[in-house]
Amino acid sequence: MKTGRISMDEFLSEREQVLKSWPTGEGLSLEKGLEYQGTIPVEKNFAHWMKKAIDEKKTLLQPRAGVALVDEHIKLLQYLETEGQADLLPTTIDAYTRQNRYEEAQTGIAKSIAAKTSLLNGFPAVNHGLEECRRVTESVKSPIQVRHGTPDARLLAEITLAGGFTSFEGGGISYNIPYAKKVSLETSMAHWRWVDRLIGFYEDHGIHINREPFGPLTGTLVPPFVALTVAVIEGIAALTQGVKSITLGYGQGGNLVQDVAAMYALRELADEYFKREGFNDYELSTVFHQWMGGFPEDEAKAFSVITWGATVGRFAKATKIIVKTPHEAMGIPTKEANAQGLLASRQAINMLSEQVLPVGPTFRREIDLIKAEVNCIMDKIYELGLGDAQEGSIAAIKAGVLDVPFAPASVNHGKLLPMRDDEGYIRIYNWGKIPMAEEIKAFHAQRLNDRAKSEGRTVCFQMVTDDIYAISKGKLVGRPR
Amino acid sequence: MKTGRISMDEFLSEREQVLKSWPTGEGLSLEKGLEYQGTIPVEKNFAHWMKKAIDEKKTLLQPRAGVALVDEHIKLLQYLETEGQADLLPTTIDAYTRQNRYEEAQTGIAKSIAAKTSLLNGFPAVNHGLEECRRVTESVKSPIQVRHGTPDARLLAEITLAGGFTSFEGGGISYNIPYAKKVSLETSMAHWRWVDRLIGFYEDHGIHINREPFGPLTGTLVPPFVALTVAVIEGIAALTQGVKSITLGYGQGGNLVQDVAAMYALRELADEYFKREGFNDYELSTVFHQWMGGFPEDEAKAFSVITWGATVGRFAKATKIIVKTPHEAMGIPTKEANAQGLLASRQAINMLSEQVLPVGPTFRREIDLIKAEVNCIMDKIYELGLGDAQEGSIAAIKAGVLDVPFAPASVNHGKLLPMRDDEGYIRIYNWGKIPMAEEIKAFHAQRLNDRAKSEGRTVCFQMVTDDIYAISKGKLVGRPR
Amino acid sequence: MGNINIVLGVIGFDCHSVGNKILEHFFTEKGYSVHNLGVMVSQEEFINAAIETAAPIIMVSSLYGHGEIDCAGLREKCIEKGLEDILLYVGGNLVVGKTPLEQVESKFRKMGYDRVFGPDADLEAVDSILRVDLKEKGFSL
Amino acid sequence: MGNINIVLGVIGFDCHSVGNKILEHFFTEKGYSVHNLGVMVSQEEFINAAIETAAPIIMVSSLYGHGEIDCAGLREKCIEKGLEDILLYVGGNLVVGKTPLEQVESKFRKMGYDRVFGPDADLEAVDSILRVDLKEKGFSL
Ligand code: B12
Ligand code: B12
Repeated sequence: MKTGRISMDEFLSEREQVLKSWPTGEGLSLEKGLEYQGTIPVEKNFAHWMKKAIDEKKTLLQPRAGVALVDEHIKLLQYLETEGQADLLPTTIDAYTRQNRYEEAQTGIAKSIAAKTSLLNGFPAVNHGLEECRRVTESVKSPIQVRHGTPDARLLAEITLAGGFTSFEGGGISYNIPYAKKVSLETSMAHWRWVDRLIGFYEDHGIHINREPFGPLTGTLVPPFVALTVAVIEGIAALTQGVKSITLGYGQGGNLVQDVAAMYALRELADEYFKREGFNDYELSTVFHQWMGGFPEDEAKAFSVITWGATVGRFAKATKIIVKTPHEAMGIPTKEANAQGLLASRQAINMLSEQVLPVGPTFRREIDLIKAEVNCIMDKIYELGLGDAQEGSIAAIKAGVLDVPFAPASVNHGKLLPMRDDEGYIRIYNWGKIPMAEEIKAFHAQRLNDRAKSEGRTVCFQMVTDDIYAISKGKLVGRPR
Repeated sequence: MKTGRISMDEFLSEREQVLKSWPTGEGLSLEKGLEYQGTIPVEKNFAHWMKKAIDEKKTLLQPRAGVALVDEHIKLLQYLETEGQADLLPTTIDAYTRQNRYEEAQTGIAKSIAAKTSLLNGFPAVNHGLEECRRVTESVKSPIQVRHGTPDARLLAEITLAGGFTSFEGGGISYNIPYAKKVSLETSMAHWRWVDRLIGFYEDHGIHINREPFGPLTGTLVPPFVALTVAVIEGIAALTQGVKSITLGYGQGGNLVQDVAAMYALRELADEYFKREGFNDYELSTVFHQWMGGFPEDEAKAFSVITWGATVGRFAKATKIIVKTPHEAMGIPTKEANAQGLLASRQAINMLSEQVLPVGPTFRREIDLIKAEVNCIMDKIYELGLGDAQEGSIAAIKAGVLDVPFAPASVNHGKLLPMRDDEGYIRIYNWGKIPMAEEIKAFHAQRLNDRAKSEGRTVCFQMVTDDIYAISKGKLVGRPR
Repeated sequence: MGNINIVLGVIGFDCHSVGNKILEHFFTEKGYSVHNLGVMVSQEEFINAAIETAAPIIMVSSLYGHGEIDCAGLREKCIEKGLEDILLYVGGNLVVGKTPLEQVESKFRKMGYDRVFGPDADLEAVDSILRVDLKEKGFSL
Repeated sequence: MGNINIVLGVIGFDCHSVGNKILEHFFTEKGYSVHNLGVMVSQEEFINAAIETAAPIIMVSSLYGHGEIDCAGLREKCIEKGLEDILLYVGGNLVVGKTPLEQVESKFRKMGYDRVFGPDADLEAVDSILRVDLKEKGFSL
């Protein structure tokens, strides 16, 4: 049986439970949410901006940002909008809220008020509640997205959508595997089905809400095929529940050809699988995340990583780029540092706005490779799910057919070991249980041997460690000293 | 009659005059210069580093830097070597010395001592004299190049080479047209023949000195074929006098394809013309200058321009990149800002060190175009010079056959007007007197019409002005608002 | 040295697992017995593991910025449970925002941590310091 | 307005010609008669041109950093030559090194310059200011 759309009855009865999980959930009304969203002008709608950017072949810029208290959060967003010239705004949620630890979030709020500075790593939207969320979304001109990392984001979604946010990040896999330890996939995917249905419900009533699965996963040497497989599945899951504006993402790997190829492959694969699943009525956009792994501490070097990310994102024709800051290695950025990341990125994409990267045979080879890799895993997923991609993905992750490197979730197999080849492409050293075609495995092995040869060492785990540190130490490939 | 090598007699008698032009010239001895250079270890020889970088396919980084007083200059260079991790060091000469105004330079030194800060925009090497130059070159581990902009650099060359510098920038055209107002080409080229012969003399005696014509010229919308024609001619001039280590340069134009193509074309053209002139025994390296036009004032944006420059330079396989700083738009950089430019560039080229930009048909089209353009002008130059490129180039510049945009020199025709096409390539709006093949002119016109169409205005002078400001205002192409 | 136990983990609701995996790998290679509790570890879990393994040291990571809240009170709880002598090391991006290490250090020293490391901690240096600290506590290495 | 003369040039041994060409173009378009002396102009050349053209204003550029040395004394020389009333505008990268405009301004004001502009001077704004200054000097525009 294929995973279908949640029925309205199921949705509503589950909703009753959800609203009870914290006082600010009480008394929320779907109708009032719809009504409020209906008053938001189209220029403040996230989905509208994404569609417009696709049509005009523009690349938009979005920072990450969130602090504990509402007034400070508003000041932060306003600064990023004016000084930082952000096209799209975020509200990054704190890590207690992400784990539904609203008590701890409340302590964080209290301590932040006392310390006169944010002691939370994000904005505790659930604790602040509906009216405060509206105060935030009304305080700026741009649309705001909720960005988090929450396995169970149902209450957060209900509150923030009714609060005027018009885009919601996450997914049942991408907000579990990299962000949780003991949450079962069945649970997180069910909760995200509910979130997607909530957004589908808004869509049913003519309110366009953008949805974005979290592409970069652990942000650390994630091979394109892993990220893209998750993106395709979460895309299917979202469309199944009635989502229409879908943004699929990918985190920069570092090699120009591989990154551009991954973004091209992402668009092609998504369209292929969505069509195959019977979806035709969706707006597909893409997001490119600037380098998501460890950053260099030196700010000049960080600027370089940021600019390189913007450059590749633009060459890859991303609809939007998520921007890092020169403080990345050290801590949550000040608003000034955040604006600096935006301005450096803006300069880069503007200098490239009329330039097109010629994508020739080398790129095509890599696009086709990535697509073949994804198809290999998707075939197995459909097989395991008896035709159902979502069920199949749960089985696949449990069996290690789909495996995310360096992830904290215990359900994740964790045997897949990536490392860079001699040209800095991310390749696979240990496939774990991934059922990859033999010729593809042979290609990866060949490429890694080339590296080993040129470094005069055998392919070894130390290379993985060296590669993890490489960018923060100023290189792409972790060569022996 | 072809311009040949200066005879030793001529050279020595001219030298007598040169040494008299300022007290620090008195008593200089060629033999002692040779002897001193002979004591410099190969790891401190600039030509050696360039050769090594070619062989190892590395890209080296070099800043610009120079202050009025010796001790401060030493501190500056040491800082750039250690904190900035520069591969190659510069000594940028102040603008009074460049015009042989040693009196004014002396005033600048005095005022700088009084003000306890450098009031000169460079290091007045002639005024400081031989021993102080040696103190500078002995104070660091890396080789140092003299970078300036001096139409008559004979005394400067004599003092700095004897002082342990192992590379010398400039040329009879490139250090006249962009840097002077009323110096005749005959004079500047004759003076540079003398400088090249001095270096040839060192080479004759086994001392390898690197020579680098100044590629970027006015740094402002310089079409590749203009820069490359000058580079080829100054290369021929240098090799004629016995120079062996020659570095040809090009300043970033802003469009990836055009910049990479220009650097490829530069190598191919140089080899073709040098062979044609009968030279086989030379070491050809290249230098890519990060954006030489007006910079954005905002430092984050400046970092972006710097990183983009390093990126393209590396993709273009430059042997070295000359690095800008986040202070560029505002003033001579502090040593910290200078190091930041180096570190950002270092991060960029390191992240790219194993990556190769696939150079396909789009690039080849542009390489061939640039080569055809240069050949067009070179044909005319040989014609005007009756087979002699150097004489021909003087006639060509006077006739506007070779024309440098926005240059201050009155001998320069100044009718050539470049502007960007719709993809940001630098094309020609007004050819002035340049005898370009009709089909090439038609191609340029076509490309500019495309831009005009997409901007809804006709091709006009305002576009040139808009393009000059564009990068500093955060764009590549100066579009109407 | 396989008999010296280290309890390792990322405290609070912090999910950053990469550094944790590297620390486990590094100290295992150095010959310690590493008891890695992974990410999202509570103070109680740290203490229980230390009691179970009789470890002379707990290594706490906090990357995500809530370190100041999450790490407070661990020393007191250790004392309560009879682990007066246990070494407490803490490292990572310990506070919210870019902050000079000295400030962070003094904050966490006051909370009772013996050693405080930034995200750029040189692990070889950490190992050397650890050996000194262990020797002082009477362990022969 | 073609009868209002502007003397324009880049002072000292400064070769930066791009901004100079743009300034010439801009003020010509605005209807002034621009006498552009180009780059590398001495104080004497500026003054002679101003006398010859009876210009109410000299616009001095200095980009290369020696502005502090090159520009000193121009006001005094103007007075010597009977140009007590002439407007002196100066602009560009006037001193060595990144320096806040206010500091630069006060330095050059003391040297007798009426208006001091940075490299990011908005030329439209300069034109407006110039019109006010000229009116004050009794010119009808
Ligand atoms: C990759 C990454 C992620 C991935 C993590 C994937 C995963 N599951 O591991 C994802 C994208 C999921 C993520 C999520 C979040 N992240 Co994060 N993340 C990073 C990033 C870019 C790299 C971390 C990393 O893997 N580094 C490589 C490893 C090898 O280094 P390391 O983790 O620092 O560990 C080393 C040292 O710290 C040290 N060390 C660590 N602990 C200890 C202990 C001892 C005793 C010793 C001696 C040494 C030591 O040794 C380790 C090995 O060398 C950092 C910034 C950076 N460093 O560039 C931000 C960063 C850590 N994240 C941050 C934040 C805030 C978050 C989020 C809350 C989202 C947000 N608001 O932006 C969520 C966290 C949610 C949660 N519940 O925890 C902040 C923390 C801010 C602060 N402290 O002020 C950082 C610093 C980014 C920033 N500047 O904003 N993140
Ligand atoms: C292109 C350039 C060059 C080219 C110039 C080619 C040419 N012949 O024109 C080359 C490469 C040859 C060159 C050489 C040198 N340069 Co240069 N150059 C630049 C650069 C990158 C751009 C200048 C430019 O064309 N801008 C575009 C035009 C449109 O703007 P603009 O010149 O600023 O002019 C505008 C404004 O300033 C203003 N303005 C100017 N004057 C006036 C006057 C009035 C009354 C008003 C109202 C307005 C006004 O309006 C103009 C039009 O908008 C600048 C840095 C920057 N801006 O990014 C450095 C810069 C000006 N150069 C500098 C220096 C030091 C030199 C050298 C001495 C070499 C060195 N040590 O690095 C030599 C000079 C030798 C000499 N004899 O003069 C420094 C000056 C440092 C300082 N003041 O502290 C700068 C700032 C770079 C830096 N940060 O080090 N340079």
